[in-house]
Amino acid sequence: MVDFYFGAGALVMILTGLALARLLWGPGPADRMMAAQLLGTGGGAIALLIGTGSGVTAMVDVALLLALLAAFAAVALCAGEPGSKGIHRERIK
Amino acid sequence: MTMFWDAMTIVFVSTGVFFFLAGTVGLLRFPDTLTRLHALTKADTLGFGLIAIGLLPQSADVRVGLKLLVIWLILQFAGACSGQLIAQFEHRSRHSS
Amino acid sequence: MSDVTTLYGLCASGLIAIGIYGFSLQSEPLRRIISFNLIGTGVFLLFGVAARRAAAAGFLADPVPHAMVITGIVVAFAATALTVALILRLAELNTDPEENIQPEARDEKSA
Amino acid sequence: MTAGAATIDSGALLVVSIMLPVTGMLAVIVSPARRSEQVALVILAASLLTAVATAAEVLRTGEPIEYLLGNWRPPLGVALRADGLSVTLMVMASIVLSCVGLYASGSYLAPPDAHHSRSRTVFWTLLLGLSVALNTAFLAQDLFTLFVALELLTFSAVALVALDGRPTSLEAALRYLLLALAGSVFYLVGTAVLYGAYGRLDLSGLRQISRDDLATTFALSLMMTGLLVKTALFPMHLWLPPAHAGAPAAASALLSALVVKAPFFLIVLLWTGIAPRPFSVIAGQVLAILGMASIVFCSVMALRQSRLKLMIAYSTVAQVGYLFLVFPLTIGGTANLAWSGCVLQLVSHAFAKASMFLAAGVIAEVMGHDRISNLKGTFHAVPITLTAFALAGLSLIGLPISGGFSAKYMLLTAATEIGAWWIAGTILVGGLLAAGYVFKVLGQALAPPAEGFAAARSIPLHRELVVLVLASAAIAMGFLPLDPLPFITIGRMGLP
Amino acid sequence: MSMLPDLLLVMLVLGAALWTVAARDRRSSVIGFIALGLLLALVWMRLYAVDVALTEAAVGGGATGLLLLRACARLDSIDAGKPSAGRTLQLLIGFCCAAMGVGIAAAALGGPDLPPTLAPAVAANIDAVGLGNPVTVVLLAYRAIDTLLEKIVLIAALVGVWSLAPDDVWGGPPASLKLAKASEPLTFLAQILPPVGFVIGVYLIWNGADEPGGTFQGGTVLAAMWLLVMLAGLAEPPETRRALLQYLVVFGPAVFLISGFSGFWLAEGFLSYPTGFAKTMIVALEVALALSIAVIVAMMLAGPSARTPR
Repeated sequence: MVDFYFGAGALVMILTGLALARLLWGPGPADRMMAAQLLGTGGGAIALLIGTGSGVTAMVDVALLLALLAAFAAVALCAGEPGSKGIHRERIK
Repeated sequence: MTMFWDAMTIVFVSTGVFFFLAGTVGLLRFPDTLTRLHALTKADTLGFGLIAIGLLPQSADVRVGLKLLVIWLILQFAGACSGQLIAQFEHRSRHSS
Repeated sequence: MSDVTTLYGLCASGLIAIGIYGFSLQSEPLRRIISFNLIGTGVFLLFGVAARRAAAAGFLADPVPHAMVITGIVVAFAATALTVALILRLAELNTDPEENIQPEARDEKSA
Repeated sequence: MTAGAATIDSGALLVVSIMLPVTGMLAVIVSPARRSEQVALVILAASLLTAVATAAEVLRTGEPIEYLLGNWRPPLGVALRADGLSVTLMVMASIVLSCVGLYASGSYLAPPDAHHSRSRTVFWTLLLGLSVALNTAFLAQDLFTLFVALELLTFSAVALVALDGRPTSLEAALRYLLLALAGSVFYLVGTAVLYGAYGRLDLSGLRQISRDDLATTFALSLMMTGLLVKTALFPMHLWLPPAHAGAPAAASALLSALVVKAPFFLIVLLWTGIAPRPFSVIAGQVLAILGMASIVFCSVMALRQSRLKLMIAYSTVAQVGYLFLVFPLTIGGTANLAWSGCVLQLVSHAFAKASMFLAAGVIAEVMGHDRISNLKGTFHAVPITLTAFALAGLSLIGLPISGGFSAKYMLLTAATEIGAWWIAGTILVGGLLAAGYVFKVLGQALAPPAEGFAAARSIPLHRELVVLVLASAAIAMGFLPLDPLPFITIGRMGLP
Repeated sequence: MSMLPDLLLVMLVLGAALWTVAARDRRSSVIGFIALGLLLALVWMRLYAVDVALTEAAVGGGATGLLLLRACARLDSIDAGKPSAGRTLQLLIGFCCAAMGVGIAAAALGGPDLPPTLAPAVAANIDAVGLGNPVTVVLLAYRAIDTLLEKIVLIAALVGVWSLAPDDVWGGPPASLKLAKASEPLTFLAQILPPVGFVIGVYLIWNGADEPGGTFQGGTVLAAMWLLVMLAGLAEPPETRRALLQYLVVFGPAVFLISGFSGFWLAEGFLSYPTGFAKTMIVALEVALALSIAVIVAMMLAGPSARTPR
């Protein structure tokens, strides 16, 4: 079973890695925000699989935190996009 | 009995990984942002859910199992909201430029 | 198991090397502080590798370095926050030279 | 049983000397701005008393004081340890901090026409932050705790540099912060490697088991490099002059007198405590060569400056260079004399440099600028301050009778006795160059004032007196006998 | 087979690091760094350091990420980056860094066959403290001084951040975090997620005594949730001169200090805990510290005052 978890984990990792590369190259801000979402789901899945494989029960907590922060990161990315919160723009207006 | 649960885990996790595969393929192949968004949020959230269900029988106690479900719920909720956010963002930036 | 720690040890060294490269070549302060964080991450990973190699007494890893890494991460965060605040204030001063002259006008705008 | 009680009492002194300023920091944050100064001054006075009491205890018993925090024995726990050298530095730091506190009290940071509570609260909080960091650096016996102390030192110092909020100060602060962070991260790499090799980071333990192998050598080189950046030795000194010159005078005094000394102290800890033999010899030579380069190069740079504060800042790099000459001099039979010279240089430079920066602050306020070429009439306006400046200058040059003279004399004697003529020569050249830059200022300042000269602002007497007290302290160090100081070797492991 | 995920993970980590350094624009670099933080959480799990994994996820992915992203948004209108160094210099420095990496790897991995460890010492003394999580025991008992000083470092950095406010707005609230493009989904998220996050944060703090988790992880989650509410515009950052805020900032460290000094009378000295009460005291301490950490982290991210106090 351990091999299965690790294998599945490795596969998800490859897929997440590929998607991540795509999004980092992606043209617009929306792609970048998707990267955050992806890291929540993909990262969470990898954490669960690898954690189960290595017998670390607390991996659920890591996955929990990753899921929670993925939502936060999507919002943070909104905050980081141009025009969303430039103090200078705000003053010049 | 463990055999049965293990088999269930293998089936669900494999299906989950398949959905991740689908999501990634969609992301790599689809032409524009909104369709990519569609591929990613739907497929990955589903994939994660399946993996979580697959791991349920393996969880050490009820608490761990419960947490697995909570994670899935959070991801679904966050996925829905951030999907909306991203779509709106994209929409506005298209119309402003 | 030692193979895995060797692998992560190499990863840590790689992170440090990449971080130092970025830190010494980049001119933009924000990029430099990110590179600093890369070096820091590599160093913490070195602690982690040492901890894993030293697993004993029923622990899967030595907990003392883990505690140090947590402290280190907090300190690195504080450093990043202070640097970013400095960068932003400097940028603000460089773009608005009249900054300190018309506080009231600015206030109305941001209110 | 009574003996046990006595050690607990004296150990508590070490805890108090770190935790008193911590308490002060927290109190300043929650107290209103107008009270922050009083709170801080009370804490500084109490810290000074604690430091003196600790020194008295060490001197009385002739033994170091040791305290196990939480009663956990190292390497699991962290020990505090006060020996002759560390209490000397603690007393020095407390004196300088208290004097700077007195100087800054009253009107200095609170011009009546501006919102002054910002610089007030920040200054006093971070002054106490420096005090926490310095005392921890002098007492803690664990490489990781020392790392945390170094970071606290950096953050407090950086914010002090940026205190006046001008773009140039902020730029200097940013450059300082980035380099200081690079320094700490190098230090931390070495710490990680050492933990991997030895599984412990307590100084006394590492001292006993340190081996001469690749890991140890590499780790120590990295740590020392990091610390050299922080202490601003040539050629890693470029961040220091703008940072020290851009800060408000009171902060510059602390930065030059104290902040650069803590990393030097850590280098001494590593070099005497952990470094294995063949490595320490080579490292000692390298450090001394860098020290000599600092002395010559930065003295020349100081000579070429047109602004007073920049000149003093370059002089700091040069004077810190003298400290590094000690390493090769400890090889021969004159080790004790060399160490005494080094410690004396450290302490007297702290007093002299603090005095000089504060004097520069007074001069800048009185004259309205700090261009050296335009200082005519300064003596006329602030005679006490200028006297102090001259006394501090004597110590920097190394003219008798002054702490600087005794220090350089001891180093010179030690150097000639082991035939290190290159070190002896550098000491003499450095003295000549220092005379050049000090007299350049004095020559201007002693000249009669030009027609229509008027002081821009009058200076409260207590501030001028503080400057004089610090300079006199630097001079007074010269009355110590020119023999090895027995006090600094109490309990110092690794010193002869 | 068991090495495969590790190998992939290392490649991903190094890839993200290279991206972070080499990316053309600032924002991509920051996102590479956030991705790296989340990947590192996985690495820490593989090294059996779940406490660190949680910290890395909360800080690297969450707090530092938001900090850097907001900085990007604010810097956008300012500078476009300067020309980089010449190719020869790049190669030279690259070579030096590679050599350094090899040196560090050799020094760190060439250690003794039987690595020295403090794990037995931790295990032998853990019963005296009575907690199940060895990392928490190290942080709050054996090396409590580091943890206490770390809080002081945080406070010094916070005062440093605050000190960058212009004189005339000192004591006022930081600039509003509200997103210009705040919208319904965001508001909805900011209403639903914080209660969940609050529970998770409290759970992490509470759980930290016996299982992975602890003050900083929990505190950061709490801070993140507060920030989320502020980003959605449902709350504004408080004035930095507010007494309540200042007391919250010093509350945790003050409790730590008092409990440390109480050791002189109640136990065997500074920072030691009375037998039998160690666990109670440590859990109480963790709660107090987490509260302060949440406030400090959130205020650090919000930045210095930008508007005049009322």
